[in-house]
Amino acid sequence: MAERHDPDRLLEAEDLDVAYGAIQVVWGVSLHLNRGEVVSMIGPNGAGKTTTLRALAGLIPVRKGRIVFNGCDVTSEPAHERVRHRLCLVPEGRQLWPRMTVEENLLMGAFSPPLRVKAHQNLDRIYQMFPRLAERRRQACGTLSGGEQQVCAIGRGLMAEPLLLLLDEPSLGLAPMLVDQVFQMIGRIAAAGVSILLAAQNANDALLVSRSTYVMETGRVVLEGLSEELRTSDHVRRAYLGVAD
Amino acid sequence: MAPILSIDRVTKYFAGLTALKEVSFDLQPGGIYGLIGPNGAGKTTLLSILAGSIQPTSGTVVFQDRNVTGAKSFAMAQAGIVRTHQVPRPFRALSVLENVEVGVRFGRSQGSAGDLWDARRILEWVGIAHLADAPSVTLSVGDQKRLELARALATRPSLLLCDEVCSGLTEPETASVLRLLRKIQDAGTTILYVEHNLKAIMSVSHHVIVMNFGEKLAEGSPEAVQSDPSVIAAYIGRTA
Amino acid sequence: MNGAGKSGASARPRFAFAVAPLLLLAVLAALPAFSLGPNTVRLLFVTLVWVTISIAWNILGGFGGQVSFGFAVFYGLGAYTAALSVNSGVNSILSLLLAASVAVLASMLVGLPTFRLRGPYFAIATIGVSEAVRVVMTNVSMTGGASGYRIIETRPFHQLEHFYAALALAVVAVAVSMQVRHSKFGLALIAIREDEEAASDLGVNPYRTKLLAHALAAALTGAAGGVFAQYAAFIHPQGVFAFGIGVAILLMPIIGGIGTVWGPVIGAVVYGLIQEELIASFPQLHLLIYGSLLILIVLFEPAGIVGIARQIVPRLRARMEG
Amino acid sequence: MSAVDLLNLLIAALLQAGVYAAMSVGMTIIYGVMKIVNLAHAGFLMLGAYFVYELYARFHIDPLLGVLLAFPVFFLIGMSVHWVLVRRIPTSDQPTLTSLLLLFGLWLVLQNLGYVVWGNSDRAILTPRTLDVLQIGPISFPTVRLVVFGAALTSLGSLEFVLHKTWFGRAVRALMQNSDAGRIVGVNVERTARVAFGVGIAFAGAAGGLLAMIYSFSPDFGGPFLLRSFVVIVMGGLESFAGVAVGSVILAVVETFCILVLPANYQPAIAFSLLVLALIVLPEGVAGLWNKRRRWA
Repeated sequence: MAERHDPDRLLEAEDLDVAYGAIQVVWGVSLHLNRGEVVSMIGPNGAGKTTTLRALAGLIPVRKGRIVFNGCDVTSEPAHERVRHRLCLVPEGRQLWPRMTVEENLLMGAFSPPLRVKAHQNLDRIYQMFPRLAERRRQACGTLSGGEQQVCAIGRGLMAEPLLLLLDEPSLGLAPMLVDQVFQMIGRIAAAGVSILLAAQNANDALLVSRSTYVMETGRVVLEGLSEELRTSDHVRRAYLGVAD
Repeated sequence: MAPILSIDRVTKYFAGLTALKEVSFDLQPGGIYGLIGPNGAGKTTLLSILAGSIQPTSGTVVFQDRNVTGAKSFAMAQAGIVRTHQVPRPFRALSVLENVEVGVRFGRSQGSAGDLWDARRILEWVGIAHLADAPSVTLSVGDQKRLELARALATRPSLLLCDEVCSGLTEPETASVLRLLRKIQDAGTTILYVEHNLKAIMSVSHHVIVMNFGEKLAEGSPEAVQSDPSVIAAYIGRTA
Repeated sequence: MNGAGKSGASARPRFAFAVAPLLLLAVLAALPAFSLGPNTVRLLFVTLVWVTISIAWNILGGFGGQVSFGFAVFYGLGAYTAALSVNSGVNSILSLLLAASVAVLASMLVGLPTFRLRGPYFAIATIGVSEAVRVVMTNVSMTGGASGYRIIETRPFHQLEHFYAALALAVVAVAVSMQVRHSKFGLALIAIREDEEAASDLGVNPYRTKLLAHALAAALTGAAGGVFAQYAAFIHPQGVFAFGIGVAILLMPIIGGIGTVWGPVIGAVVYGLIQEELIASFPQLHLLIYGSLLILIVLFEPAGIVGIARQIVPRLRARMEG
Repeated sequence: MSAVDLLNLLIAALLQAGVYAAMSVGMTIIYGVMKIVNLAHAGFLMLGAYFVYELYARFHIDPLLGVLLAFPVFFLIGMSVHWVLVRRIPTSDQPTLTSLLLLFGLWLVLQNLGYVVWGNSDRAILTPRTLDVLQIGPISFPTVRLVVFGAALTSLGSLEFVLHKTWFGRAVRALMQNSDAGRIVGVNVERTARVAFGVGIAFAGAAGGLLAMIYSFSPDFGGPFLLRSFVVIVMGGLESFAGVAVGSVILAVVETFCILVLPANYQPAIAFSLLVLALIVLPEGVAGLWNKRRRWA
């Protein structure tokens, strides 16, 4: 495989093995993503989607395999250094700081030194993009509704001016009407040029918003392809509901 | 036939969040029941309540015609309901055999003399007899899961609560654990089985209960549940 | 810091393991025949008292994993109960039993509320309890308050009598510790230490088991306090209830080897030697020594001297046979 | 008990609460960020007292200035203690016995250091200010307590400012609530923990100096105050600094008013019984409440 670095290849993960202590959860996952692309990862819960994203973000060490982002090998870099390459994770369950205000949560998104000087500039940008956050800026994040917390978590991710935004289950636990708003927002962010790797259990919406998709099952990529083709594939339904092959 | 377990409107609040809302169902003796639902549906919370690890905010739990609502887990184990843990929790300083002995001596039989279930026999039955004297920390994940089952069986339960016994296992290991569950059921123990791996659960359960957002969404045979539109919507997302 | 209890049939031949203590006992019992000076007998006496208390603490702290800073309470209460009962005419054996039962009562009073707490919070609560009892005992006039309490000598003082009392108590303590370690009760304690919730899930009642271990440990510690009181004939709160005593009781099993039968015994002997010999020459360094010993053990060998021995002995044997 | 006496007692309790807050906040930072119960806090309180005492006795540096100097000096001591000892033990989001015993050992070493260097005779810092009293109408304010109260408030205020207005402060608060989330926005958890440990010890040293201006002290003077810090933390809340203020006021008021009921020499026992009571009413301390709320799915 030519090692020549393809300029518009933003993320290249090769044959990743990831484990929590003794329990291996991800087996030989490879995925790649080009600049400006939206790629989604779908599969029933427990398929290893969140673990893969956490490994890409550097929260869990990779036991085997390589991660190359924007041309540099970040495999062994800890999470707080990886974010400097503008690779940002919006974690599952949002993981905001409940007793800090919305503004403080957003500001922390621009914590790494090079971003601090532009923090307030980015803050205004986020407030224009999500006026609801501006209204709630003084409120403690713990008091926000599920949907508002999700927007705030995405806002925090955008504060770091990401090249690639790793979105983990953005619609988890949200009412259907809010789910549509979240996916529209994802479309808007992608249109603004941010590449997105979206992990979602909710297959249909993910297939609509992404160009290509990886289907995962018990820690392995079982299917990979353009999203429109997968929308009609019966395999997706089977992968989900465990119908015997 | 009288149900072995019946729960009525079991509810659980955690600081304003409703983890479980009025969940009711009955389990008939001798069956394998699957408990499924997307992330955050409250499956583990419900299992922890039945095992006594946490206490319900309201609702009743009746086991073998005795009201055991709110009992602590050691009382539940002595009554005959015992759980395994999603992430194995061996007693690290004890050997495999000693781990199982804890179940034998403190479970329902209270280690009464002359009971059939001595520790070595259970290890053979579960298939890790060759590891009896090994320190429990040296076991592979699959074997640690078998130890969890062996320890739970050692208390001679009438109702076994399995918490994701197959997660993190390879295909062959999953298949052998499922065979073991059928063997346990044949020996007369009712099983309530929480699992993400739907293929595993559908193949072994005779009845499936589906949870979503802390409520019971549906209940029925595996085939019925797999074709139920509300279940598909909860899992796969509304069709476009 | 999980315990280091050796599990399963260890490779070492069981025979040597069983014979060693009996040999030691015979030697100790015969010692006075060699007409040792009173100072040496005093050192042996104090060390035997420490052995009993160290073993007692280990039953709850080592096997059960409940680290308590408050055992000075049982030691002190035992000492005072024995002194009071001897002064009111009770014979010395019965006074030791009284001392033990008062300590058991105290262990219930302390344990009932605090055993709902886990790990570090239990430890912090025991610091609070022991300080509160120390302050109260310093002010209780019935026992002479801060100035202390004296036993009226009705019989001539025979040092050997007290030596044998301490020896007997130490033997009882070792026997109890061995019995607990290999019993259903010991299994429950170790299960609780390793994972209290998982133990409860299998039918072990953690609360009741911890209370029982606390009572057993307090009984032995109280009796040891009684033996010491009868020997010293004068006790005062700053001595028997001192925070330093609570520290020492905790240090001995950890230095020796927490969660084992012989660890606490070794720890007590090491402590006895350091306390009597080293402190005599460097009185102001004892906290420094114990503090650094604790730090080194916590950082490098949580299994204490027994842990170190377990690593060295096989290598030595291999080199000898090799 | 006339209204004036009541008012006097209340004022005394308030002044006392200020000192208790300054004394306990050092532990709260360390517990909040690293979930470590710092038993060595007592040792650093003691060293802080002697530090300010030496500056005053040898170089006639006003104790207040001594307290100010204590911040940077003990900050460096704290950072080195973290680097030499604390970073070697495994981190966890629950307090571990290993960290408790490690720092207990350190406390014994520090206490022994105190004995070796300063012997165990009681010392006190007597300045012209120590004895005079400011009389405003019926209420009397012992000036040294007023000064100490003022210093305590300023140090708490400056901490509040650092925590809310600086990047380091936000990072510390973030780590207290969710350290993984801190990692993904770029917080170097290990380095921030070291600095936070330094700040915690800096406050311990400075608070020791403040206490030395009111109480006489000897090498084991830290013990009783350590327990009072536990009481303040367990009652007031391990995750928030407002909790420290609440806990300090409760402790100070209870202690001050108990004197009316109990003879004076039982007073230290009040704090300890309050501690045991607070721990039992809130099993696993206030953090237990916090964890129970967090574990819901």
